[in-house]
Amino acid sequence: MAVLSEEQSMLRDAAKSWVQEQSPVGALRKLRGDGAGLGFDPAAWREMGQMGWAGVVIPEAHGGSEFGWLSLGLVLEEMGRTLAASPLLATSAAAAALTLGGTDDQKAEWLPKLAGGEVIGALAVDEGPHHAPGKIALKAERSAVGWTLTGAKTFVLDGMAADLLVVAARTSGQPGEASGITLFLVPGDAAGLKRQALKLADSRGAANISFEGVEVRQDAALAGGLDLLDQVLDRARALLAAEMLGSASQAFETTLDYLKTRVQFGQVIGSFQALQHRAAKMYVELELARSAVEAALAALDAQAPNAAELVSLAKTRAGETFHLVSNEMVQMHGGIGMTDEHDAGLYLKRARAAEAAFGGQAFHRDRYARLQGF
Amino acid sequence: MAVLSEEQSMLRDAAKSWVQEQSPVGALRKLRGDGAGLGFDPAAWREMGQMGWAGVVIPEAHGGSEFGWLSLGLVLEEMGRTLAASPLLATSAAAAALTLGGTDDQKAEWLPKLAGGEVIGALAVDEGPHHAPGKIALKAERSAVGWTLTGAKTFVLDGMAADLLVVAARTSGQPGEASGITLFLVPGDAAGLKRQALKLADSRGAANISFEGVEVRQDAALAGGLDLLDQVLDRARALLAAEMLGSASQAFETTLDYLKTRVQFGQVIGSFQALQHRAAKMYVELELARSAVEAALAALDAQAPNAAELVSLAKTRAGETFHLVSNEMVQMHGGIGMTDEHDAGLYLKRARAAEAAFGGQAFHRDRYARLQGF
Amino acid sequence: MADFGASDLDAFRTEVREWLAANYPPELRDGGAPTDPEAIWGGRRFEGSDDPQIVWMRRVAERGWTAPSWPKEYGGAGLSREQARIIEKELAAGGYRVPLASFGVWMLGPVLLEYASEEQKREHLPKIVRGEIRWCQGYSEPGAGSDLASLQTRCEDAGEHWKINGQKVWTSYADKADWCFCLVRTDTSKKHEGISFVLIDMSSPGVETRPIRLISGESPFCETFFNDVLVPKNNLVGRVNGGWDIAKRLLQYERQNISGGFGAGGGAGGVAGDLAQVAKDYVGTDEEGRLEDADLRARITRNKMDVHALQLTMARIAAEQKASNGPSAVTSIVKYAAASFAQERSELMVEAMGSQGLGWSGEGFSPDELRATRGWLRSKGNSIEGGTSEVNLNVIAKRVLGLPDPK
Amino acid sequence: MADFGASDLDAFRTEVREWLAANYPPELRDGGAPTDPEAIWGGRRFEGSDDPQIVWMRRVAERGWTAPSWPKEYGGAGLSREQARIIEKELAAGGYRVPLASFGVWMLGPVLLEYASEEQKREHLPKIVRGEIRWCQGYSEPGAGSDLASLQTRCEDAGEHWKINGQKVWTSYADKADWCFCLVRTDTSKKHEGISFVLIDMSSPGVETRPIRLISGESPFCETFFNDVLVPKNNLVGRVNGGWDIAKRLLQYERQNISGGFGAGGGAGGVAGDLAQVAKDYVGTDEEGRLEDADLRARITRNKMDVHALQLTMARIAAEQKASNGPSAVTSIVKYAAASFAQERSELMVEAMGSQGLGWSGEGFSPDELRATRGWLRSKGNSIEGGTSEVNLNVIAKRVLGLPDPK
Repeated sequence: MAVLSEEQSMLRDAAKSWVQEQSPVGALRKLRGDGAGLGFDPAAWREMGQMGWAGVVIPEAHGGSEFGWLSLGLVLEEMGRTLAASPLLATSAAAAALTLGGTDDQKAEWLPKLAGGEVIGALAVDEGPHHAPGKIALKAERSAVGWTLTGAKTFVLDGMAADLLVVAARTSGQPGEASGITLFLVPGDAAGLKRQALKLADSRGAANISFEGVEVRQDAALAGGLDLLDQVLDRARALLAAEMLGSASQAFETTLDYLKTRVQFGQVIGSFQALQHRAAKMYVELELARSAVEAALAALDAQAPNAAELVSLAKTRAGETFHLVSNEMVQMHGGIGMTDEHDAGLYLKRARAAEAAFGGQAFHRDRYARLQGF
Repeated sequence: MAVLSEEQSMLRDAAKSWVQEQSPVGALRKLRGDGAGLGFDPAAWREMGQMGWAGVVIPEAHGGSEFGWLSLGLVLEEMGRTLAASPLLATSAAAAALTLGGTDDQKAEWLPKLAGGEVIGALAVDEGPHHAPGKIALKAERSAVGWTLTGAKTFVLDGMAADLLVVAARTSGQPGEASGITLFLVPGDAAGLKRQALKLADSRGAANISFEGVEVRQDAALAGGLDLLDQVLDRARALLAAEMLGSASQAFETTLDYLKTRVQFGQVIGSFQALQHRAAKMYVELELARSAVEAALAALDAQAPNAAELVSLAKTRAGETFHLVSNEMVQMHGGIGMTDEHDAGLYLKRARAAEAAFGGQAFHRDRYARLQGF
Repeated sequence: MADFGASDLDAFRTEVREWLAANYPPELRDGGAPTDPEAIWGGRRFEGSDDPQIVWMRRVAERGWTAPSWPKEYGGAGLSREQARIIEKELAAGGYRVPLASFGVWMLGPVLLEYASEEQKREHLPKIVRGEIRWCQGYSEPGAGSDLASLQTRCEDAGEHWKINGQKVWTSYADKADWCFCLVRTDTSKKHEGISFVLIDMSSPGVETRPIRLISGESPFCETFFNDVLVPKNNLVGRVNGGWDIAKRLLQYERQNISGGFGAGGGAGGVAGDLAQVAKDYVGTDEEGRLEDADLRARITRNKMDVHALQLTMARIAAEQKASNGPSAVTSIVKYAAASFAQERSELMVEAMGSQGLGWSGEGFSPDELRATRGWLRSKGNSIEGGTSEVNLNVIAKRVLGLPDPK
Repeated sequence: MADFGASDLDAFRTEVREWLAANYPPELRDGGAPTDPEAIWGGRRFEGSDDPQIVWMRRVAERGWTAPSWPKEYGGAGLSREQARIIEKELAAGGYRVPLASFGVWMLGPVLLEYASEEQKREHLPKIVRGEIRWCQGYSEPGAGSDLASLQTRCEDAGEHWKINGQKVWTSYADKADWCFCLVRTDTSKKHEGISFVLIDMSSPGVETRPIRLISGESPFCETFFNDVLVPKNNLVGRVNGGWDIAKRLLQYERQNISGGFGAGGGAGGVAGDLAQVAKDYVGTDEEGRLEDADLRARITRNKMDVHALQLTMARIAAEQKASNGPSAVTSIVKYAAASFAQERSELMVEAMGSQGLGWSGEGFSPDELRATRGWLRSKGNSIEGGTSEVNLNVIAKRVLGLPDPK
């Protein structure tokens, strides 16, 4: 665990107790049963807004607390522990797009509402089954009032709930080219925007969204192309890695408890050396992942030049670790771990969904290597 | 273990007892100390010749027994157990080049001598640090008498001892192109041929060989280009895989014995479950490797259409298995395994050298995928 | 059993082929009319049914070909192993539906033949062959998973009957089965030597089943409760407290059966289809036709090679067993390797599909994609059911490699 | 120790920097004249030597900076941890040669400070600081590897002296050391409580050393034999049969020391150099500048990421320990992770070099290539020496995770 400032410790402790009390794993089960389509509980989200979580990475000038990415990561880690559902990650990523690429007017219009949680934001980037920011094809063409957007986005996290979509579009060039990308702010109620709710294995809210000649004003464009998109994505990735670290930590601790109590062959199964070594290896992976996640978040706060590299490292290691731990959680629980009644399956499903979102391990290993010219 | 014919069982048993008695691991230690440069004991090789091993894959019409590749694999597996040194693999591969691509005259000239072990053969293919049959650059140009060869070959197994070199050369095109390759028969004493003995970590005999305008006759060329080369290489690869399987099996058995006798913390260390599971996983790998190796050799005998795929499978799995087992051999022996006095280091060194020869695991995984159009 | 030569076998093959062609219900040809997928398991529910699948089962059963190597007096066909294999192969080669899927044929029958009384054989075996009774397996309990012998379901002497109280878990299809072969405790003072093997009619008063919902959303297993269930005395197989040997022998048949299903790289939950092709479709290829994601390509290739090596191993085991007429030690690796390769294959399948491999239901996902997701989840059970991978490794270490227990 | 503030530390840094610049022998600058590589270990052999490396050691030692945090009365400089770290950093930043490498400073000194008598401290510590005595570690025995406490070297009361008989193994540089700190058995009826910690002059009659040749061809370790070696009574540290606590404390210092060396992804045997660059040089790149062998590229990238994550972990541990003034549980993972990543790095290095990474000696191979081969072999010891990886995992499982021993 990183060395925290006093305000960070307080934030983390507050998040921990709120999450444990107000949003235990049972809350996700309830949402799953409801099938409301948003993927989170609006009342819980209002509370998070009141606690200021949506403003942690938003400048004080625009109504946030400006505590930074490491601080927000602490909150998400705690939420990850119970698989707590909320649009906090997506909203904070949208806020990052504004903070990094918005004009003063754009910021003044949107950031205070995002900071208070009144407006839910989301990133609309990918257009196929795999994360591929370079392959954007959705077209943005000049129109009388500004721009016309035509195309479709897939797997938009919290896309059903979003009031404000940050949409990556192509103003020129061909899919695969680095130049010609612009981010647009698109209100969720824009005409021609159609959403299809996705029922995912991990019960997280997501949508496919089509843009059938959606008109936006001239000032809907943010300043900065693929570079801006990459910076925004890196913030989403680092937050997701923090959340995954929390989920993996909880999955590990639950499994460890089981190892200490389940008896077979007259022994607590945690006394079997083969399981002990596997548990120890999970601990090693968790600690390495924690170091990478905290370093990535700190690098974003410091705007360090190697932040992108550290984010890919963090997302990869959090992914590998959660992958391993969620598999071992099922296996070490044996039959009971295969039942829907037990939480193991929930962590397993979340693991794969979180791995795939914003680039899986293979994507980030490749990106890490490319960033090092390898 | 494959189901064997009576003659195969006899051959295998004869090989086993000769190898155990005449060429135990100590024989390799002695060769290593001598540093004679050939990498094997000529007297032992004469005995192998007398036992008919050099003729196992040579047609009866040319003085061999024509028992086939699976049979020869059995011999090499036994030799692998004690890391027994001989030019049997290289000589048999050269014989394959003649059998598959030679004219009646060429066969009549060379095969009987190869079958009796009087002539030692070797393949000269690679020209850089990695196995890359497609990248051959050594030039063969038309001359008054036939061809002039100019270039250099690296890491030729048994290249110091070879009386007959099968040299892959380029008669047209550029390195990387599939067409334009021809195999040439080059006597070891040809003018302009220079050899440099390599002292390798695993003490196997090998040489770098340069061809400075080496003249060969018109009839030194074999019929068939890269396809022939690939078929010849597949035979060398399958034999090497069989040898590696034998080495890995012995490394495993030696380690298993140690697990059953070494006492620490008042227990035989083989009673520790973590080591038991690792031992069991090695056994699984060994059995999978055995299936692949035997299937590849049988496919060569049957000239099956999927022989190339099976050979890449066999070489990969033998490589992975020997890699794993040789590492575990050192680790499970602890300090004693790190000493030169113990055999673990010999198996470890041989493992990596054999992995690299004729294409490592990464090469053959890629080849396997390509063969399946993936 | 008659001793057949090669030419006799050829004649037999022709006979089988002709009979199958002549007797296959036309409704089932070429995909045919939809029939109840449960029908192939048979059982009381299908008594009198004219579902063509059931008709097919009855015709095959009449010849004893649902259990071809069982003796004729118990309803089998009394055929040799070679002949039985010919029937199996001809059924598969001709694209015929499986006539009967049955724990009775695969697991219970073989141990009844070995351990049961003549009366028990005559009572139960013919009904198994004819698919009249569907059986389930009452082995695992909540506190007895890998350590099966610690089971606690009590079986007490109640005069005319045994009285059974306790709970089983992981009973496959208990809610659809007619009878249950069950391990019970007849002596609480001993562990292995206090276990008996009894046959229980699931329609007996006091039997209750409750399906277990799995992480994949399916419910192929049940919890099964026995409350003062009375079982006739002669439903105990072998001797009282002698059930552990029968239990172990039956597990051997079960493992063979589970392992047999893994040959194609599938296993319970695995989805069909060429993993490489799926990856190409969802990820794309480069100008040389290779998968664009080189990292994923290498891992998929490894898995394909794993599965290939396992298939070769199973062929080798079959050849060795045929040559030696005895079991091969290599069999011990099959379940472990098959489970781990099948699980990895399922992982790669959903990874290749990306976000399309993460759907649960509803729009936005094709049926194949949803099957891949659920198949991936179901495959996690491969290394747990029928003996965990940990137990498999223990068995290899101790029985095959001879490594000792700690002192 | 003085309590320094930040500005005081800045002043101290300036002082150190100036002193080092002023006192570094000019012969050693810029790679400098070749000096005996053994010289940095000091010891009796170098008494009176004017090797510039020895001159440098003596100058630094005179200020107590070879053991800066040790008390002044024992030859140290009595500095704070922050100050000691400044000296370390300035030495590295200025490219100065290490003044003194010493098991005395790293391992023995700290436990003497804690457990030894005043007389023992005054006798041994100053000689360690000044590099006059080179120490070796007599711990492992042929029958006592991971299970160190099963050691059998006998230490008997012989009136004026202790009489020592037995054999040690893996004694690093015993053939070059002047004294040995040694674990011996003073009570054969107990295991841990029968062990004592004694200091032995290696020039005593009856001491014999025999270098062990490793698989890498080097001989950094010895077998050490004690035949009726007489040791003065007051060379026993702590109480008789109380050596095990001292032994364990010393092992903590040793592990810190071994782990500390792994930060750069090296470890004993690892060769320097950028693995990615080596791979590019030997394998080649595609038109996008990526390694041509995509399979190898993915594996090298994994290893680079492993090493990176470990470096970040070590930085985190340092920050946590500084903040809490206490040890971090995370330290337990360092040795295990460092060994396995360093070994994998060495494997990838020789794999990338292909046949050029398999040379042993002679022509055809560059010095870097030969170093890679031998470094790879040497790295296999990383997961054995100073506590095997198996023992590391046991420790994590039991002490950090609280998993129980079997009943």
